[in-house]
Amino acid sequence: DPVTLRYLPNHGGLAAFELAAELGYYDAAGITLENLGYATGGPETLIALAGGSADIGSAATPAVLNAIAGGNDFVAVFPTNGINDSAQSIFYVRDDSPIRTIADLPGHTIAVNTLGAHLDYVVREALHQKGLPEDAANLVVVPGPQLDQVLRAGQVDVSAFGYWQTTFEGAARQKGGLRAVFDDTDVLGEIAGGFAVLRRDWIDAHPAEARAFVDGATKALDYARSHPAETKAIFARVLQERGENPEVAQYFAGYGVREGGLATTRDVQFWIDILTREGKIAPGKIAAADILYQSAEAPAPATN
Amino acid sequence: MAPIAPPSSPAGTDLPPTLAASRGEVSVQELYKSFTLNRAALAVLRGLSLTVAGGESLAIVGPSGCGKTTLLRVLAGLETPDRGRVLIDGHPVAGVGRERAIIYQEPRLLPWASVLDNVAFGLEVRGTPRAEARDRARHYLRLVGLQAFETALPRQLSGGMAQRVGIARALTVQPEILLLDEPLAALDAMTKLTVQEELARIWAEERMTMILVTHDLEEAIYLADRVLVLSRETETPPRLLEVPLPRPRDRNAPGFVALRRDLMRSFGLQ
Amino acid sequence: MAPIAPPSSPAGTDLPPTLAASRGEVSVQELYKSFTLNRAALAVLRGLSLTVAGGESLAIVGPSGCGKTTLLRVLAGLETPDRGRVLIDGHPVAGVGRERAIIYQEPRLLPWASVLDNVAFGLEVRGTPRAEARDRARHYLRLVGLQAFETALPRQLSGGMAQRVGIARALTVQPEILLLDEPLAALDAMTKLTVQEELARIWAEERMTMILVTHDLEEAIYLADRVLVLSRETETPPRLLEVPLPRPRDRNAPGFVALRRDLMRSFGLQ
Amino acid sequence: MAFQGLEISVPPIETPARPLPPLSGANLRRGVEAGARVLSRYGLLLGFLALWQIAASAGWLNPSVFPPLDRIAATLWQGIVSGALLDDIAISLQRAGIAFAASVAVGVPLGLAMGQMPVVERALDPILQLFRQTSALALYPVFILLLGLGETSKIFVIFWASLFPILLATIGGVQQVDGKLLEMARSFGAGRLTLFARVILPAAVPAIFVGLRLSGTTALLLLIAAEMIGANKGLGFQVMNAQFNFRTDLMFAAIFLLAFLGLALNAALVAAQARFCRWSEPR
Amino acid sequence: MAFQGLEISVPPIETPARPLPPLSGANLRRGVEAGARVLSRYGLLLGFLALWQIAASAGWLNPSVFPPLDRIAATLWQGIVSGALLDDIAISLQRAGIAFAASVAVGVPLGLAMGQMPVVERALDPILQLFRQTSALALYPVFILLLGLGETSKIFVIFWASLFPILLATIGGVQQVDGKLLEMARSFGAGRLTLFARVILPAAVPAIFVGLRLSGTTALLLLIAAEMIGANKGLGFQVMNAQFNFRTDLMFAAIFLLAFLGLALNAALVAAQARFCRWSEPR
Ligand SMILES: Nc1ncnc2c1ncn2[C@@H]1O[C@H](COP(=O)(O)OP(=O)(O)OP(=O)(O)O)[C@@H](O)[C@H]1O
Ligand SMILES: Nc1ncnc2c1ncn2[C@@H]1O[C@H](COP(=O)(O)OP(=O)(O)OP(=O)(O)O)[C@@H](O)[C@H]1O
Ligand SMILES: [Mg+2]
Ligand SMILES: [Mg+2]
Repeated sequence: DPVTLRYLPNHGGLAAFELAAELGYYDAAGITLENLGYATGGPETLIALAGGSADIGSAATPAVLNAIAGGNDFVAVFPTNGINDSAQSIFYVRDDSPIRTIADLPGHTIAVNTLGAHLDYVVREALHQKGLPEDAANLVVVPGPQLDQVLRAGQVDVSAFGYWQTTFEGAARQKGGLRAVFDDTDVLGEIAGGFAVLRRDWIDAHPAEARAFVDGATKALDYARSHPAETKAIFARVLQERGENPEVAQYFAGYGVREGGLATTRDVQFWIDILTREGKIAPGKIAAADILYQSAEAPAPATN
Repeated sequence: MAPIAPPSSPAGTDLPPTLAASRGEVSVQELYKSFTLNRAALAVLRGLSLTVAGGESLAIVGPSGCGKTTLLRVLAGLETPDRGRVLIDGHPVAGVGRERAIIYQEPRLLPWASVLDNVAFGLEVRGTPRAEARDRARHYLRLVGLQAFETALPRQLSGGMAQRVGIARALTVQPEILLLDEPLAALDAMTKLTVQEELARIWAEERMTMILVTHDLEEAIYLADRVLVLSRETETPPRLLEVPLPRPRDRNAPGFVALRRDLMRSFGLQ
Repeated sequence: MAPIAPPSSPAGTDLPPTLAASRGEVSVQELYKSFTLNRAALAVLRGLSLTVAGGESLAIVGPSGCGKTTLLRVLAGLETPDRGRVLIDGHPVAGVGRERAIIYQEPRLLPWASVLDNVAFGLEVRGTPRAEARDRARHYLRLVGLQAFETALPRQLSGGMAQRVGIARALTVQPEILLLDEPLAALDAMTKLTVQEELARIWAEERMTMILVTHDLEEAIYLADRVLVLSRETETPPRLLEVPLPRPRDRNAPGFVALRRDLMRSFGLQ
Repeated sequence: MAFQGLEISVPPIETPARPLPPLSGANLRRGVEAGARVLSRYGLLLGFLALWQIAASAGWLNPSVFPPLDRIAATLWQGIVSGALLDDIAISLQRAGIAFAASVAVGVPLGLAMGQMPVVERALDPILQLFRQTSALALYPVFILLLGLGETSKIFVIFWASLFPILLATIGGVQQVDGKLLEMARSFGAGRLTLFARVILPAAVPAIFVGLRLSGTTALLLLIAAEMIGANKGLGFQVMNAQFNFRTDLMFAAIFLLAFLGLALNAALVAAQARFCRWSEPR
Repeated sequence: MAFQGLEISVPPIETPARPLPPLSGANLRRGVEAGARVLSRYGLLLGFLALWQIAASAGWLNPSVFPPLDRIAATLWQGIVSGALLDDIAISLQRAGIAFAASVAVGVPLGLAMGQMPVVERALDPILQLFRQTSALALYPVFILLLGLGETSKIFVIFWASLFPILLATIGGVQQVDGKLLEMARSFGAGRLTLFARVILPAAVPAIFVGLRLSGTTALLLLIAAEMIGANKGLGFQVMNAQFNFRTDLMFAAIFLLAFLGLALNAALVAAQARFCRWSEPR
């Protein structure tokens, strides 16, 4: 049946399902997308999803887990983004900075977009791996548009551009004068960063459409990996149509999701472990298998 | 303590015989009122009892700060006595009532309303249609000589003019009981005479009960059936003085002059 | 137009001969002042010229709304005349000045300050040390009979008491020129007499120029060297009347009574 | 006794208060005066703008954060003539307008009631104080959950924030009404409603206008927060969107537009206040 | 003429205004009355909280967005005993406190000056109006550029937003001062400063307090915006960070803490106002 899925886009880029729609992958299944207006952060989309005013949510993994632990019956249907050798979160310093390796970080200030999430744990893990105290560096929150500015003005020593903030990273890199120290794949290897989320009751009511939605999106993830130039062109066109700056499309570095667009148990379990360890969710309350999307005909998520 | 009865016989006055039966009787029973000043109690009303007959005119005189305004405010229902009560036509009063209207010691005009609107205010809040209220307001404005200032704002008036607006406002509602707090103090001698005559005429025509605080002994004698003399010293009891002169009164009549002289002497004047 | 000179000879008064030379001379030259009311001009002062000698006492009388307060305000520098000017000791005035103090028609007390602070206010704003200002304020408070109310707040005062605080405040600054706008209107006969006597005494002692608006003709005659009679009608010119009575004046002296009767008659009274 | 009528001069003709005849060259002088008035009023503002322009074009300030004013003006002009910004203005005005109207419609009567009736004030004050202390920004998720993503939640966020200034100012205004006038009106038999309409409301008007001006500003400022989520039109959206797209010129253009709207609203309210309070003493 | 002294009753002993003797059972009655007073004051608030608890635990509301109050309370309690939230409270209080103090220190004198001196008002009004209309949120990049990421910019954002309510309220209060009192003071020779200290300031106190209360709230609310950038501590940071991580219990715990701080500040200001305005007529 034809269905309309309502969602909130992000500034400066397209989600995989948006790309799928542009590529016409949903035409056959009768899926149309309805743009409700921008979100500045993932959690808003989860709340809109919980309240029923949107049908697709999309957020970083810990936010998704907290939302589910809070009692929402959400299903993480596919990883929206992640890190691999093409898409990474890069930690930049100014060219003249004395910071050369992770070991130089202690005592310095690092700008990240959120605490308690991906970049926060990358830094902790990085310091931990070097045998340093996890809180040896000072993290402060700075929104994406200001990351470059605060680094160059010397207000922070390091700016961490998240893998989802490639537009800001690209623009900063292009201006020059910055040097990358390390990235998150150095620390964590390949891992998903966030998930697209549907309500379980919606999936139960529309099993076929859900399947088609996920398949289309994962197909688009693969398309973006194999056709980066075309993808950038599509981005530029859509951004232009939305009234955004098409220039930023050139900074798109891929979604960072492994081939086939599949989630692994580790993508989720890594965060379940952290959150459980910090007492933010009760032990055993959530299992990766329960929250990842599986349909009758789909294989169980791969493990690695 | 025997309360003061209305004058047993309105001897020598030209009040119509129906007066005793008319409405607007004010009876005050053992009123006590004191204020706290410097943590000490200042006794202002000290067990005052008094009956004013319906349609009677009572003047209240006494030194500054002796409690005249306080008494009038208790009668108006604006101040609760510490003890004792006020009866109007036999019913205890609680708060303000439409049968009473008060002319305050200061004009208390609405600064944003024109003179005419200020005068019509009393009637309008009682539900009189605007046009009618304004007509009656115009009548009383003329009476106090301010017909030319209908559209003026209070800040454009002189002190005496503002006070006259307050008088017109109270008269306009034609209350059964009119309470006046030195209404003519800010008026020049000539205007004062005119307004006094108007008050006497209105009182004779409408037969309302009139309770008038004044510093002008002549005015008290000219307008009142009886004069209540309050004092500030706690030892001196209030006194009540009858004015047995026929109306309309002649200020130059020997009786009038004699009464005035007596009253002044009793105040230690001249 | 010949301006009014100070009384050429202070005949019959007991003013000291040094008076003419003393400071505080007020000279008014062709004052015009009108207000806009209903888009029409209301002419209040119509070319008034007048000289009040330093140390003289002038009373201003006239019907309500004739412009007494307006004239006083122009003299105080609170109102700018449309034309003409005011000279004090030969210098044109622009705005208020410390040599003048005014007692307003309404008390104008600071509601948040105690009675004593209100009285001391005038001195304090002129820089007198607080303790000294309060001492002098206490003196004048006693003069107006309010020593017991030092710490009271204005809202705890009766109308007459508030007015007396205003009087004390102006007296406390001992101005060269004292402008009084019906200061005693809210006082009972007895208190009024006391304050009038005090005013006469202070004036005789301190020899300030005193310009007094009043509705009480007896008060005018009792206190003033000359009486300025203003009128409301545009046709009637202001008149100036000399009071050739010796001081201290006796209200019962034949000259006093006759003068009062004449003045009242000229107002169309009695 | 002697009437010294002679000594008093009364002018022959009564023509007082005529304005002085115009002087020659008065028009020129008036022009110069008007210029001085404008300068004394807008001098500082113009100086500030000039400083900006110079600092930005001379490179004293980072031009990617502070674009020169001429660039901002060009962007603004283009956005308006192309009609692109007009849509934003329309939708933002609608949102802020409805929210402001609602906060006036709720805040003024509620403030009048709370200022006048201690029972109502006692009952409502704690919960309103709690609400007042709660940021619209923080509660946005809650509003989204309860009211959805559409216009309702956006308008409600603005309403929420702009309600309290007007409510507080109105309560304050009512509680400062001259007690003597209230007493006078009550003693004439004025009921609660008449008291409101004839005494409290007129007397509280100046304070209410302070509240209106604060609320009006709040309503426009909150557009930025309200249009941060679930919007793709509106001046507030443009401010944030331009930031995300490195278009600081567009960002400032939208900020200036918002500020101009605020100035216009403020001027309208000041003019309305002047009209309503014509009775009050000119100072 | 006859003094009818006999007809007037004067009581033999002058002991007026003694309070009524206490009735038996008065203590009990007083207790019941106090209970009723509390209920009439906090009934609505308690009802609201009860409704929340029930709705959240019964599942009428999405419990992940509206956690039941007991969960919020537990989170709050834990945050406080573990000391985690205490740091946040301390740093937030410091930021809001400094900014509020600065906005009072600037806003009250400036408001007094602008309310009283037309020249100053004319010169400053346009630029202040422009600034007032400009969202602190939108200007954050500008503040960061000019003031850095540290405490200064955070405090300045709060200061910026909380300055205007107090400024406007003070100007409004000054312009409502009774002109007759001003005239009186001036006619006694009061200079500008004396006029300020002795007449304008006391008369404007009630209006200034309304401004203080609005500004105090604003300062606390702006913590959320101010701590959105460059912070890793503070209640405002916790609100947004909890939101980003979908920890609504923590978010509400921080919101409630902010609200309690606001209520405490408000209560302190109301008490201070009552003390300062003891002279005013009790109604
Ligand atoms: N609200 C109040 N608080 C404290 N004391 C008060 C209050 N109102 C009046 N008083 C005191 O009560 C006394 C009587 O005041 P009241 O106004 O009745 O006097 P009055 O006879 O009308 O005087 P006046 O002729 O001067 O108007 C005064 O001493 C005054 O100080
Ligand atoms: N600000 C003003 N605007 C317009 N008209 C005014 C203003 N002030 C005074 N007037 C008018 O000027 C006239 C004179 O007023 P003024 O106060 O001088 O009278 P007055 O002689 O003091 O009267 P009273 O004895 O009643 O106090 C009045 O008719 C009054 O209406
Ligand atoms: Mg009185
Ligand atoms: Mg006057």
